[in-house]
Amino acid sequence: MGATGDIIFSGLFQGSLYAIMAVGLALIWTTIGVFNFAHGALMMIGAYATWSAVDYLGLPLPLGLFLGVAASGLIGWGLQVSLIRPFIGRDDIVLMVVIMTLSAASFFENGALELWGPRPKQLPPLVEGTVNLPGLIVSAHQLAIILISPFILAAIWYLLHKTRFGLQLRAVAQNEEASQLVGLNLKALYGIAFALSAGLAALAGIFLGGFKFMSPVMGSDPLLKAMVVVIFGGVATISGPILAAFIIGFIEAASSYYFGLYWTPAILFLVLITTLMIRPEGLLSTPTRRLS
Amino acid sequence: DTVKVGLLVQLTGASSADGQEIVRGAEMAIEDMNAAGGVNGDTFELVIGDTKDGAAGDVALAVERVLSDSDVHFVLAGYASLTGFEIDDMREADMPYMLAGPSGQTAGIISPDPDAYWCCWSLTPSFDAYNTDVTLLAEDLAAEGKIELPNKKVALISSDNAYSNTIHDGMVKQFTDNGWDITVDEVVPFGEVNDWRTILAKVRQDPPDLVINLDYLPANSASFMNQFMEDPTDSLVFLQYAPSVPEFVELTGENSNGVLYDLLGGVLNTPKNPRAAELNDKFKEKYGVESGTYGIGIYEMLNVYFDAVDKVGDPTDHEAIGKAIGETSKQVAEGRLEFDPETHLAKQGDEYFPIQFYQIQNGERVLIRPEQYATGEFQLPPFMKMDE
Amino acid sequence: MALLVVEGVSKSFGALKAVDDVSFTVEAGEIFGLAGPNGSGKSTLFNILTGIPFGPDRGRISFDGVEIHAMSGHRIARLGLARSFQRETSFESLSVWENAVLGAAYGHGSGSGDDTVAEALTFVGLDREHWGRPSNELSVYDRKALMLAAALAMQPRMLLLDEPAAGLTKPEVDAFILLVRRIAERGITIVLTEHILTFLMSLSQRLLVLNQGQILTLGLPDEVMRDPRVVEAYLGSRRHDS
Amino acid sequence: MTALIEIEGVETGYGRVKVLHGLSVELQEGANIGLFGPNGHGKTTLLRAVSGLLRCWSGSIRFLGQEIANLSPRRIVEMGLIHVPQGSRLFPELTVGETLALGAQRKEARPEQAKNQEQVLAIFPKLRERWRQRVSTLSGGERQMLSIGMAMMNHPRLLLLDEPTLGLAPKIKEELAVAIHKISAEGVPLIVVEQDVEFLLDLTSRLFLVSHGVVERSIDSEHPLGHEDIMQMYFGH
Amino acid sequence: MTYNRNKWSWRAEALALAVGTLVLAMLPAVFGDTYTRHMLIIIFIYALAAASWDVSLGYAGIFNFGHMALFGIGLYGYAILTKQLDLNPWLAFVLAGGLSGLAAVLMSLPILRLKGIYIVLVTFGFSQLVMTLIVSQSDITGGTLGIVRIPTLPIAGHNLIRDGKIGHYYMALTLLVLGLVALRVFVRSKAGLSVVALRDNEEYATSRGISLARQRLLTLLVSSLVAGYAGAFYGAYLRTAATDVFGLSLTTLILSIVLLGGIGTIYGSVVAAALLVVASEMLANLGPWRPMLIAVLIVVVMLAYPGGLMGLLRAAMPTRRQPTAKSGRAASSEPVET
Ligand SMILES: Nc1ncnc2c1ncn2[C@@H]1O[C@H](COP(=O)(O)OP(=O)(O)OP(=O)(O)O)[C@@H](O)[C@H]1O
Ligand SMILES: Nc1ncnc2c1ncn2[C@@H]1O[C@H](COP(=O)(O)OP(=O)(O)OP(=O)(O)O)[C@@H](O)[C@H]1O
Ligand SMILES: [Mg+2]
Ligand SMILES: [Mg+2]
Repeated sequence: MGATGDIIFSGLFQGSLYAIMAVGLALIWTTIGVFNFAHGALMMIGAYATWSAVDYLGLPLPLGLFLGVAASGLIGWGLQVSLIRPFIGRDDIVLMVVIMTLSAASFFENGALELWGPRPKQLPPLVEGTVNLPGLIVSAHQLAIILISPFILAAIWYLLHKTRFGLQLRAVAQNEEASQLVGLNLKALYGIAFALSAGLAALAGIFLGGFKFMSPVMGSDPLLKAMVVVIFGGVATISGPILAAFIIGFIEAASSYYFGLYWTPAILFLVLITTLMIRPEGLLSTPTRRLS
Repeated sequence: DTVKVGLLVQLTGASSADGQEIVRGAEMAIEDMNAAGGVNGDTFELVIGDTKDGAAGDVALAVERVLSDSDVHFVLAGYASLTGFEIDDMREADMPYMLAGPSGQTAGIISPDPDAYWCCWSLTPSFDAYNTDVTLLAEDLAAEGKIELPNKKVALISSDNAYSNTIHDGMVKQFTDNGWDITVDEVVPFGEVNDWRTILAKVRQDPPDLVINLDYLPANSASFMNQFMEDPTDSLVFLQYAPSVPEFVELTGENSNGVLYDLLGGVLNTPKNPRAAELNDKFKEKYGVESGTYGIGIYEMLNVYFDAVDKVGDPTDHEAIGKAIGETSKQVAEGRLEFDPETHLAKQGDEYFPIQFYQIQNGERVLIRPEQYATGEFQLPPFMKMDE
Repeated sequence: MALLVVEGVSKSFGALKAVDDVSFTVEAGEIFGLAGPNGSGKSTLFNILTGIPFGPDRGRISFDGVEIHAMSGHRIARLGLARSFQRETSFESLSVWENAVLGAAYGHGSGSGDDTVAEALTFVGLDREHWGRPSNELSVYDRKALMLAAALAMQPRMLLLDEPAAGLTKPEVDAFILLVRRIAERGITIVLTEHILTFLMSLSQRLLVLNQGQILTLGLPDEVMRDPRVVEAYLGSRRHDS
Repeated sequence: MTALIEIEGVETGYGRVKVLHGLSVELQEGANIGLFGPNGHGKTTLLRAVSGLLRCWSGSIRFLGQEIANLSPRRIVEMGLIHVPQGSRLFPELTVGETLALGAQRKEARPEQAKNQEQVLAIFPKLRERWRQRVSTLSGGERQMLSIGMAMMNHPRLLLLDEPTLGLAPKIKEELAVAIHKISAEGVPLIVVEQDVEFLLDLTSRLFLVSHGVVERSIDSEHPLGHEDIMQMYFGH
Repeated sequence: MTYNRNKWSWRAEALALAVGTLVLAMLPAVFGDTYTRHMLIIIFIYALAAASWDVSLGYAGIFNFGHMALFGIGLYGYAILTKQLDLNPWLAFVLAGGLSGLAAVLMSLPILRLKGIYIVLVTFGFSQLVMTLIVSQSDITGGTLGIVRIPTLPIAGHNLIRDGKIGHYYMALTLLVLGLVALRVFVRSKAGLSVVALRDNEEYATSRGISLARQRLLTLLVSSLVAGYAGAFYGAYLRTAATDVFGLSLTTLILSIVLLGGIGTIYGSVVAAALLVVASEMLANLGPWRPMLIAVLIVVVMLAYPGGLMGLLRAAMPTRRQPTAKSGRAASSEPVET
């Protein structure tokens, strides 16, 4: 047993974390068709806002968590209105949004540096202590994340694919004019998509902040990871990135055990590139070609 | 007159916590000196050269900016660039420069022609002791009967950066020479490590006598310790540098009890070296937080410079100032400061800058080596047990 | 020998057989019409013939004696098989001139000079004052004309036109008929589809009708249009002989 | 009989270029009208202004007695005025089924969703076959059917159709004409823009020739026009 | 013939470029201090790195996130060839650019079939692999220690060290002008048009006989050569090579320059590099406020002029019409209150 248990647990844990980080990013990609480079900064804001509530104001963690998610969601909404909306419908929106959100990320990270200072901080874990699993002792916080994540992911999937609201969300950015003509509320839909995505980012940030140090740049590495997950998973659906998150989590866990963490990024990218060579349109997307 | 002093420092990005401390240390030194009337009537002013993220282009820009001010007569830095290339810029500009960057790079640049580098001096001593002394400490403790080394196995984890790499290579040699068995030899990529579990699984598979993690990033180090404590092995744990960062204990709580770390060129905070406590208190009083290595280090660098100005008389005589710095012999917060004429590094050794071993005991950092400065005794970590 | 020989080509999307075992030949110099209900596989057939964006699943295609069914799209184009797309298409960020110049630069007559381009543009009625305009500012008719000019600049042997007249007004349709005729007179073989019957009927010398991916019938246009199966599947009960 | 929609002196355009120069049209309850004319003379522009996609610079548009010029498209849709745009790409990544479901967006359309869907599929059985296919892979004609079907899902009180027969095969065109007749017979009036004048004459009671951004002429369908007349109109200027 | 979209004839452009070069060549007379000259040299290098990226990203629409690795390969190529192999610096310089081109060919092989966003993953992975390789081969590359004291590019009879940076200034200027000319010639050529055509509509371009794979390869090759030479010069000038060129912050900076300058303009990169470097230096002592203000600056410019700084310049010169980059159909509808 021993190592196998560790690899599985680590794969599950990293997969859950990546999935939560990536799903928010994927939500924006599948709806508006852009990458939000401020996603990592929103993670950071969520974590810091919660820290302020918990450590500074002395509120209980659940309340702090709610406030953090809400704060981040609000900022996400604002980001959408001010920086994304003006470019919707343009051909070059993808690149425009890259620069707008990169700038926003820089603004938030340095704003946080100014506001909260550079000293590392930490959030309390969701659950204190450790849990004895058969053959394995794990932290309760990590276990909690593994157990909570499926519910969050399932809820998002349900929302997007089984509700009318999700249908509207998926439709709205594909053709803005047609959306208007069917009577959709563009402002609200874009706003909600962004707020939801930012809220998920905040949640990921709070999960992270519970087991490692927080700093104003804590979101930049996870952002890259999340982007890799989203692209690899295929950009058409939300279930692609979720699957990809767990695949990548397990590849990392296994390869860091068998080949060492040092070679893990290289192995990961080799696997991803090979997969893309075989399936050029991502893991889960339909392989047929069509005229654009 | 007002003499300007240039400070190369990262104000934004991942290292900005150090940056803030460095700026504070420099400000404190200059305020103190100016309040005392300056040196021979000269007062001092700080010019900050923000090296942003520390990328070469940004460092070069900051260097040029600082050098372009003709009133700047001295430049200092905690660490400016990854490679230390700015030392050559300083040499070409005939600018006295003190730094506390990684010693290998500094010595590598200076030692081929030390005399040509009269400008540049490093407060960081040679890191050689980092390579060897952990092994020696463990064997020493065993000899004293404070721990047992039943299998002489060590698990060595390093991070892929210049600092950790050098120490890693040195340690591998030392442990092998002394007949140790290296059961785990892992290098992690430099940057955030999300989960140490699989690496710890390897450690746990064959519990060693000693676990070493050279990843100096406090966030990584702390989560390593927390995850280690989920299911600790009966091993001595040594972590490089990170436990010296003020927040480390606060953030790992009880999990850090028993952890060992060492410092070279760190503040030697012991009753035998009262200056350290004095500066520590002063810093804490002024800024409300403790200083790590860099705040006080920068403070002392500036004082070395002030002494040199005092000795030379003319702050614009750069060569004389540079040489005067090189002749420093003085008790500072880190120990006794003298420079090695071959490498321009601070001399290392028990009578100069000693290698200091600390153990965290009940949330306090206790200096356990060298004996003559020790503030306490080594204690068996709570997660270890002695047989019998 | 026929210029284009199609033998038993098929293309499926999942369970749907969009083109199902289709064989026919097109002679050099003829205008060959393709008709069929919506979704009967006409555009798919064009796609297969030109390799853009995919070739056939099965079957053989030879163009001027060269087997092309496994060739990549740009190579087929360079052999002299040019196509247009169902919706008017242009390189929107390029000018009219640049749109056409690309055909000359990379097409069949690869390397042919600016004269060819100027001639092609004038031929379709885009005169000099249009050449510097961004192509996305053109009217629908002019855009369709530009698509033709760019194809002509390639100096193709054969032109595949997918619903070239859709969206045009009556007089424009008539003008377009003349234009296509004049192209055919230059010795370029033409294969076209169109739902505007005036257009289809007045141009096609032979007509192939597809239904659900299969050939329903092939023959002279007037005969084909009287075929009850064609009326049933394609024309509907009322008369469309206007 | 009251006017369902009155368009009066509408001026609008793109950027600084004016396209409509004070265009007026009205549609009586229970009647259909058709617009035709040369390409690029403002028919599509008019429909866009009516459905709120384009700002009116001046003039008024009253629908069901209420001023709707410069209301948001969403509010105009909610009132039941549904616009089927010319050659729409629709929603490339949605399936046919999803697109129709999305079409039932108005409050009044929701309860009727199942019924309307049956009606749409009866007119365009092809859509049922392509139910799970993504819109981007539909043939040109199938997309056009879906576009109209989607509008019908929204339970319209007035339909604006911009070149509905574009790319449709003759038989479908005919079936569409029958279907549209049925729709309007059930009380949904139409404004149709079309190049195929026979098709228009078949559907509508009044035709308007739009040219240079104004209504140049109106034709009563009781006096059908011959091919010659129409050609003359196009070339008249 | 000049029926191109920007009505900017060869002759007019050459003239403008010559005038621009002349102005830049005279700057050292105005700015005697080494700080300003250094700033200008850095601006030129960044501008080249960005302008070459503009070719693959802006014109060809290839989401190439490995561009700075190509720059880094030029840098490390030069460093290793001069330091480890003791090659003549000029020879090493020439070879270093070639190495970058070679790397671009390697990188482009897996992406020839890929579309849009998937290219990000492969190119980003490529840059990570290059970095891992450089770090792991520390005997040759210095690993994480980097390489210092790289030889400069010597000019016979001229001492580059204490010349007030005048030698390096003119070298950088020459490189900038040559690089810009090369890039402009490429994008204005028929090959350049075909690349834009592929971006606009891949299928239509294929139907006109244009090969996606070949043109992609060509684009990346041209773009990487210029980037590689910029990187090699960066090494020769700063005399240090470190892995930070593969880091996110330099990539972000250069990407900001490309976009702020206006994609698909080439020259925009020069203007944007100048603006960003100068602004960043002017705000240098503000700590975190510096990046915050820069972010605000970028956002404001892009919101007001989505065409970037070149868009702004063009707006200032009303006679010149919209240019190269996808102009978008933004003007097509004026959204009413929704
Ligand atoms: N990529 C694809 N995936 C799935 N189905 C497809 C794809 N491309 C086309 N089809 C289907 O194949 C059938 C044939 O399509 P095609 O475009 O060839 O029709 P067509 O004869 O050109 O029709 P139209 O006259 O309406 O343009 C259609 O039912 C269409 O939905
Ligand atoms: N998005 C736009 N931007 C600028 N001008 C436009 C735009 N759309 C249309 N125009 C111009 O407005 C005028 C009227 O166009 P409109 O589309 O209303 O014509 P139409 O009568 O519907 O023609 P068609 O029969 O081709 O559909 C044309 O000259 C056209 O060039
Ligand atoms: Mg078709
Ligand atoms: Mg129209």
